[in-house]
Amino acid sequence: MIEQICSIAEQILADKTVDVVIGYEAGTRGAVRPAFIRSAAEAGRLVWNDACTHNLANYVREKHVSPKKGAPPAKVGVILKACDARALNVLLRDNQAPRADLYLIGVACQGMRQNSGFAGRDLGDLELRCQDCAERVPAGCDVVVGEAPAAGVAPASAIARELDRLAALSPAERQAFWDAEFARCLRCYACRQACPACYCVECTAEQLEPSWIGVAIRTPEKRFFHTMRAYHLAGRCAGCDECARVCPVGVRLDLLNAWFRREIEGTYGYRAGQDATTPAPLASFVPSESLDL
Amino acid sequence: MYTYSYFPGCSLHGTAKEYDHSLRLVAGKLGVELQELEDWSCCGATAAHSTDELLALALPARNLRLAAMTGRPLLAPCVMCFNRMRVTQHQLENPARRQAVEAILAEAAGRPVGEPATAPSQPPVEVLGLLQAFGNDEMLAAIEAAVTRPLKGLKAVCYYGCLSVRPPEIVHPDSLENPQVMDRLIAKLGAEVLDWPFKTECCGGSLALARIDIVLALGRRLLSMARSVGADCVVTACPMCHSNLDTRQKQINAKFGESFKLPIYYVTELMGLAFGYSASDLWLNKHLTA
Amino acid sequence: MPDTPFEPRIVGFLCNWCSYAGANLAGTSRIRYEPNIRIIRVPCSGRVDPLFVARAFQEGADGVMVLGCHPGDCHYRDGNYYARRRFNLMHGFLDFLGIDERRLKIDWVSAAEGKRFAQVVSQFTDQVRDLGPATVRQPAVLGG
Amino acid sequence: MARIGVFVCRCGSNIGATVDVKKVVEALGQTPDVVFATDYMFMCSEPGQTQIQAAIRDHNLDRVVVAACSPTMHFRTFSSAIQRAGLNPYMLEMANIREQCSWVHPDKAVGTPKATDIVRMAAAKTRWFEPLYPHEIGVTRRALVIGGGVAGIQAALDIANAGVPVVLVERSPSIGGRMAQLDKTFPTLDCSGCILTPRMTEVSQHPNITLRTWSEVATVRGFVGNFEVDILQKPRYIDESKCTGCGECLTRCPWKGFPLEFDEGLGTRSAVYRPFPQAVPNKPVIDPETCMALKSIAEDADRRPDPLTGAAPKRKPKCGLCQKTCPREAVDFFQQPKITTEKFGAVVLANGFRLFDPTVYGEYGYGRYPDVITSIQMERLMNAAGPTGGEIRRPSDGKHPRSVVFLACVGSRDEHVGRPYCSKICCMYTAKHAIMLKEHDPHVQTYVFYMDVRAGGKGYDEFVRRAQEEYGACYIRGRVSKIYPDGDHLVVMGEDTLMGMPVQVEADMVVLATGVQPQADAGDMARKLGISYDGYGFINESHPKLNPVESNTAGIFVAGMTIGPKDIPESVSQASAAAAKVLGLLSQPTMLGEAMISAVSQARCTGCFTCEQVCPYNAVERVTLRDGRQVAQINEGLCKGCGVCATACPGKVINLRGFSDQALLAQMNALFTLPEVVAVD
Repeated sequence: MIEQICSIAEQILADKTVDVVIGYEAGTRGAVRPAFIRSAAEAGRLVWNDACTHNLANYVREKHVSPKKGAPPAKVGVILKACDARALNVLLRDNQAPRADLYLIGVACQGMRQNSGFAGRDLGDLELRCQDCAERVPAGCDVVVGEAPAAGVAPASAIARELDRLAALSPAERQAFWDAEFARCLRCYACRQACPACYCVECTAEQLEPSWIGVAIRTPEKRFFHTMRAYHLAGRCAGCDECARVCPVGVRLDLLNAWFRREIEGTYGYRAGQDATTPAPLASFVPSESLDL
Repeated sequence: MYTYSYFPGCSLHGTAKEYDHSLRLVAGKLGVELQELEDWSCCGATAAHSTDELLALALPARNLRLAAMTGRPLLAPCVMCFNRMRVTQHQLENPARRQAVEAILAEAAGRPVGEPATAPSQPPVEVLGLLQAFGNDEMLAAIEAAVTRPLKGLKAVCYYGCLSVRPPEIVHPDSLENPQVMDRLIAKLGAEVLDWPFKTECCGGSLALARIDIVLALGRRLLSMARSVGADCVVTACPMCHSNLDTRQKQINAKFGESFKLPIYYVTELMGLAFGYSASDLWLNKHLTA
Repeated sequence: MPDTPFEPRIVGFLCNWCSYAGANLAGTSRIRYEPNIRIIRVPCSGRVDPLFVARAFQEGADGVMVLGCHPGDCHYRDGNYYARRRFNLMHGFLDFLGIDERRLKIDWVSAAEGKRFAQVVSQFTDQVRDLGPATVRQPAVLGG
Repeated sequence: MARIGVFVCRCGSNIGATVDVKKVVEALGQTPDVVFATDYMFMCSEPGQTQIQAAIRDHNLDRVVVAACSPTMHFRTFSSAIQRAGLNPYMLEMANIREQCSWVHPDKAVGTPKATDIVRMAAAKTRWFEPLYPHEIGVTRRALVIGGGVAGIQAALDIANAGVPVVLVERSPSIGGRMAQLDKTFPTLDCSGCILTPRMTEVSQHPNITLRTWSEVATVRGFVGNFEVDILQKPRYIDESKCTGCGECLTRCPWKGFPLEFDEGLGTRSAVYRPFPQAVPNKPVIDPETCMALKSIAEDADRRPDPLTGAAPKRKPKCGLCQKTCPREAVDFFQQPKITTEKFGAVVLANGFRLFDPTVYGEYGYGRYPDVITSIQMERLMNAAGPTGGEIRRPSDGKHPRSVVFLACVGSRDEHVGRPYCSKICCMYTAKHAIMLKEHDPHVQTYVFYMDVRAGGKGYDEFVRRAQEEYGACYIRGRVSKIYPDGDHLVVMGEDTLMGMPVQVEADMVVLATGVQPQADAGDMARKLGISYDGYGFINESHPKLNPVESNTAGIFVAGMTIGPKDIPESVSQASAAAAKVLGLLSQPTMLGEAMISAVSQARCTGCFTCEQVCPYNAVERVTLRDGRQVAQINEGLCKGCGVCATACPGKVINLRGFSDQALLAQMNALFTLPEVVAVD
């Protein structure tokens, strides 16, 4: 598989289809990290394994790929898993990158493993999102490497079950659960940095006017930050769950986004990133639909 | 074809026995099964609903509960029974009233108040009158097919009275002023159904005993109109209408110097005649005007 | 603090053309209603960011109302259609975060519905009063 | 540092009786940035406004809060007052402590703290205000009038006579509307046609009026001063530019006997027809439902030109007698619907009303008994140009009726049929019918079943009395429960509530005084224009008393029955009023636009264009900055300030001026961050 990825990267760099290929390379201490390959000769650096969890769609926006301001926009090749491809669709719809400047290399994915790439830590189960994943082959790519796993993996619904568990609690119990989660938050904004859909020029959390959130690092402010972030991502979060993965204190941000995804798909039949054209569900309506509280 | 819980009520067990009898005959012919509701009691018409509001609800509620346990729709051919049942269902949508009636029923059944008599989430039983049960397209086709002796040449007017159309938001008639369901049914029997304007006018109803003068005057109006449009007979589905027009016809003639001789038939009786039963099969001799 | 009965603090976002006018009609008709609501006038229910509501709870509101024109009657044609979607989602999401869904009321009140405005406000106020104070401002676990 | 002045109005006792105004002033004096607070008996009065202006100068105020009534009532008053004192007119906030506090909370212990909160919240909001400057927008000096009834005709003539071009759009083949159907008008008994037809002709000949009959308004875009309207011209199948109105085709058309809409089904027409002889324009239309030629063309592709090549049809249409007859070759069976787009600065909506359909009252037997008719049918029977040539003959057998019963309030003042309102004209036209019937035939006896006689107006009550006293109409106060035929007459059963008796009247004919209701598509039309309407479909006035002919969308005016029931003089007055408003608007080449609109902070815009997706007015434009970024920009002429974009923007980079995130957050936070409210003794 990696041979195929490398040869594609080598070829599109060689024939100038793209200026840069964003993929994965070996990092320090056995970890894997995003790589920006700018010449065909370097293509051999690319790796593919079950630690390639990062969502590279996050890097296609111009500021990451064109270091020089004012230079003509770079043409970018990028390696995408199925969830990453959905996230990229959201970016395409939101005019954050022109499709014509992209060459999408989809990789059929067997799922990423928890802790993989961390030397000295036990290899865990599949990531929760991968346990739940029903879509292993990315759609809408220029080329797809690998094949869907034989006998499709039945989604484990690990996240869905947790949503159900919380839904069955009383509001007070749910508040206690989230207070405990948000209490750990450091407001380090790692979640935001890792998120491909968090592409605002200036995050609302840091704007002075309007000042939506106080600067204090207290639970109410943190709760509001995560409420706001989840709402801003409603209908735009494709479920790569990078936010939850990068959180240094393990706040269950995946649940917040999953709640919106499930609700929006159930009520409005829309799945974030299903394509690059359907308007966001919160930016559209059907006159006859009901207010269903 | 259909199986109904059957609620005859006092009329069809007494003064309108021929209605019950003819209904059972034609239902058998049409493959409609009638299972008399076990342990049924008074529907509360007139006596109860003019004296005590809660009693007037509790009596039908008891029967509705029995019917709900059968899981079958309930056929109440007497229009008064039908109307009481439907009104009760409507009234019990109010939770406070429902609670009060539940308490009465529980007390009557010797159970502590609050203990439900049946599974609480039982769907409400579907209550049908005669015209609802036999007036749908499917039944009309069956009726047409069962006719062996079309009532050719018989000119009939259909008399619906008040209770089969009022109150419209509870009874849901096909039309408040000009209903058609009985007209269509009788036409299937081969009779000529005449249009007349008094389909839903008042017969005097329960004033039959208290204010005979009013009942006779109203009866005369109805009969005169039926006669003036050229009817040979009046068809009804209501025992009270029947009684006021049939039983009182002689008195009307005497009081107003009229000479009415208009037979008043139950819908089921004309069905029976058209299905080939004889007048004696149908106990038509029970009518006073023939 | 004296031992006074709990009176909920309620913020109401009212669209200028229908619901705010409905509230005015309740006033000109002298229809009394529960006084707890504090009204914030906005041009359209489509202007009400659901995050205003989240923020109101964070600040200490016990209940929030968002009232707009009836669907199809928006002064700005589509504004309340967007509001409907946004609040359809936010309503459930706040509940998911532990803010009882009965603390947020979304409804449509026209300029002609002064009486209904009073009813909706009074009913909601009673409902929130029964729920007791919201605990968003004083979280169970205090953070760092 | 803001310098806020707070002015609390007592509004006589309207506020002062239930809010302790002194306490409110006292509390506000301790609120951040409030440098001056006072109260006064009537802030909106001349001395009140002067006081505000003096305080602005004396205390160097830069923001003003007026705590009084609703901003819909007096925002403009105070806004212009502070402007005259040198402040930007948008540095004002009104705290509504009357409609939303003192009038609904009669207890001072409740009203005072609530009013204090409201004013504090308003003061906090103003801290984030900034001066706003409305931009100038150009005005198209042309008006559109929708509806060619008497109101539309009057509005069009008044506007046109002032020298402003008008397009009058009417959806039926002729202008004239309901008034053209009437025989006489109450209470003067003027002949309706005699007073209306000269006006109709004037419209058709006016150099400033373009008449567009058989046309409908399809879509409306734009905004005050700059509307862009698509007008749909339905095919007449007769070329209006060639037709002289000679009527030759009408006489030759063999397809006759179809009910004529204008005669309310009592008269008939041929497939090619004009609704009535005085129609304007006096040019027929061909009805595709009943014309044999058009039907044959619709059914048979060989009779149509080839849709691709445009080649002539292979076969001729059937019939085609009119085409052969027409000396001007004006008949064109292949005419297509045509949409034209035109620009207007203002619109007058006068699309009239529809009469209640009395079939829902089964007891009256309308539709079952031919001699139960409606009042508008009675008008046609009385009209000399009507189906009976003005002779009153009943529909069943053509006999002259001798006993006629009128039923008032058919579809009026009845909640059961969803029409609880009074239709206002029925009492009067029924009295007119009673009088006119007697004039036609002195042997007629008339009866009127009524609920109340409502005859407010100049000469109106006298008119009804004349019907009773001079013309012998028998007025019976009560409703009718049943009408049924008995032999060749009808029996009307009802109640005389003054006598407390049931009554029964034998009638040769019954006339139902059907009420007024909005057009079936009134809601669609209102939505096209972006104006609001009530639960029935009548258009809401901007203010029922002070702006009775303005809708709540700038530049769109209303007149006549489309607002609610009214008679001819009222409709005409409203039409002239609307025309005056239009002329005022169009008198200047430019006007000031809306100031409270959205603005994009382009430095922070990511160019996702969610705003473009949600904007109801297509007011978002894409611009490319010098650094190559594509970002959003608001077209100030198109933006109406709904703020949907500001809410939808994920990055919060759109500011709705006057209702910014910051201002609204400050207003809300003031409720929670300020100290407990003042105690009341």
